[in-house]
Amino acid sequence: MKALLLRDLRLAVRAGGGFGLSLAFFLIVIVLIPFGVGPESAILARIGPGILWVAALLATLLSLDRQFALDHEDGALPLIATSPLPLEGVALAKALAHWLTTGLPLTLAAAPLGVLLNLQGPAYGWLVLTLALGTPALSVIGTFGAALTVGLRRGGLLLSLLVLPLYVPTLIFGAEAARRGAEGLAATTPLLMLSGITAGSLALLPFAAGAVLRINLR
Amino acid sequence: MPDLGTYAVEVLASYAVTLALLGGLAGLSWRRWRRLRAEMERVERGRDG
Amino acid sequence: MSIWEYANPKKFIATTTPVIPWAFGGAGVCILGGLAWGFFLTPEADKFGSSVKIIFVHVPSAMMAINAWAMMLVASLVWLIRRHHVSALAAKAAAPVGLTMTLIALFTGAVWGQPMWGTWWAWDPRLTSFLILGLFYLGYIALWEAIADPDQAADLTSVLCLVGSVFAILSRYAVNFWNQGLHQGATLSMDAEENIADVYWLPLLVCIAGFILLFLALVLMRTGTEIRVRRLRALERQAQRAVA
Amino acid sequence: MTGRTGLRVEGLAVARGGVPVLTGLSFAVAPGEALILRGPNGAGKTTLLRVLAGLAPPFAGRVEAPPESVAFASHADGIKAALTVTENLRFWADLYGRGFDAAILDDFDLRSLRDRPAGTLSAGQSRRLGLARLGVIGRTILLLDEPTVSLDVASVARFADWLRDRHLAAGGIAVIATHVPLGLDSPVLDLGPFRADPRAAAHQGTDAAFL
Repeated sequence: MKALLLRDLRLAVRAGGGFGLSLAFFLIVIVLIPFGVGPESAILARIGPGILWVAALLATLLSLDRQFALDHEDGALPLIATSPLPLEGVALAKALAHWLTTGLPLTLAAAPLGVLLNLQGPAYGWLVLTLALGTPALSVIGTFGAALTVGLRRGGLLLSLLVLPLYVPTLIFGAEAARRGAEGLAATTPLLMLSGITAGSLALLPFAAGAVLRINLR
Repeated sequence: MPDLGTYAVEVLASYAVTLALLGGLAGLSWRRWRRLRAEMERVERGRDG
Repeated sequence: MSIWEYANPKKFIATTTPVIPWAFGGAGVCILGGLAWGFFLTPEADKFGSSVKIIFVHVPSAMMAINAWAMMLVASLVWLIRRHHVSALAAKAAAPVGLTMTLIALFTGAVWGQPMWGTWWAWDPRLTSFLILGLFYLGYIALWEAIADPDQAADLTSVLCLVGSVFAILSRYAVNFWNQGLHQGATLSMDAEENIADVYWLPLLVCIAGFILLFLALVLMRTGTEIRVRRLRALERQAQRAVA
Repeated sequence: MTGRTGLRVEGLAVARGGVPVLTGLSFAVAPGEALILRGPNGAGKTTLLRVLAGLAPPFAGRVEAPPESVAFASHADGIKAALTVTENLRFWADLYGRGFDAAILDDFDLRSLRDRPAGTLSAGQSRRLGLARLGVIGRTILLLDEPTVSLDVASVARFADWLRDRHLAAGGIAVIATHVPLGLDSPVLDLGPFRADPRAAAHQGTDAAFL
């Protein structure tokens, strides 16, 4: 597991493709919002947490389908499959590598970008907290989607269509907790639901992804 | 015809859309059913003939 | 003669073909009869005015949209466990029907809610969950189309259906939670069954029966078509190999 | 005849796209032996290798091999362009839980290329790196699909030497689907006679349910 994780991290850092791409996309979306919505800081502050959450989600989606597709194209997948590491472990390692290279940087970048949307005091803390809790779920759900569409032509487009509905619960609870936190309301319920979904996804989805990889390798 | 009052358009629209969609789906499915059955008979005759 | 007997595609077509016309006939009678009954003979409701008559299309279609996905879930499980082609093809056949029912439920729900909310779309929790269900249907159908090998497609779509069902239920509650936070408009929302006077109840039941029969007829027919597509493909491949 | 450590196949049938392509296969490969698979393209060589590797379920019959002993490699190299030669090999060694033994670099004449990014290698060099992977993972049973495609004669000879002197000599097993003569005096299995008869095959696979 560690070997695959380290390799993917080294690849992401060295190739820099997925790594920088999703951060740049995140920045672009946040910069564009005020152009579209207007510069009133009151509005921006209110919709800020939600916008940041949606942008982070889309940025996560962007870098998903390269995960298995690269190993599939260059023929590494069969040899990975016959290794002692079970396919479920491969899926978890890929999800963790994706989170470290995309989810985490997005979470950290959300705070400084929040300034662009004029967020107020507590909003930053709650935003980073909810993203930190939510992005692992986005990564592992996305990995399931990537495993589902490995080897399919036009897999990227299909991947978005398959994964977006699966992202809805995480997005709703994440953005709601961030918004309530920002307005000083009690945010424990959405936070608990968000963490619950992430915990459940991390526990179960690697098995679904492993099963789907096994089917695609047949 | 009952007096539908202010919501006549809404009620009629939703009935119309429902019947149109259901009719359309049934029609398409039936057309495809018939095309496949015809093709199947052609192949069956060809194979056994 | 256990139920698994119907797993044999040829037998499935043989036994279901005669049933289809009756199912369509029954569906037609029930739907048209129920709608006519509800349309002409029921009074206007105090708050809703005549727009209450929309429940005769909205409630049955909403129910069928959810039941269609449940049927697909069971069919996917049967495919994964018993490897019966008919159940996988039945799930594939039911998806477009479910999508159509969802679209109907969305349109009629929006139209019915319009007088109350003053806007054509008001992000009511129940309506929004049907919108999400529609996305699930789209993804499911798209995945079937994207995969060439039928068995692999059946396997992958079955797993997607299982995972999708969990997230669909999660979305249902997330949406409920999310809308409560914004405004209190939800009390007049779509869960109208509880506060329906009994005069509407009977025609509604007839409409629901009609929709169920229609769903059954459509799925049986479309499954038959899918079986024939597979049969033609198998015959073709056999002919190719005999020549090769 | 073959101890517990060999590869045994009994009455194996292999299917592609749900339809059997090879049936009635029974053979055994003892440690230290190799087996060359011959047969026209599309006969099912690759499918057979994938079933032996456990990647795909057999359509009928049984494959017996010690657990965690099998590795399948297609003609694709499976190397990452952004990583150097050594990093690539070290990754595969770690993944299979084995120490990285630098001697493999000499076996495949990669010593001079060890720090170069794999992306800058020529086709022949990256092919040699792909084969070197099989050395570092330390699996006793190697299932190779056209391993020596796009390799010059010298490299083919070097691969055959490594296979004979390092892998087979140490009790390893190799089943190789190839048209290129490797110069190994190993038995050859022609898959022609085992091809499923098309008419009968149609009535066994998943298509059978529809015919």
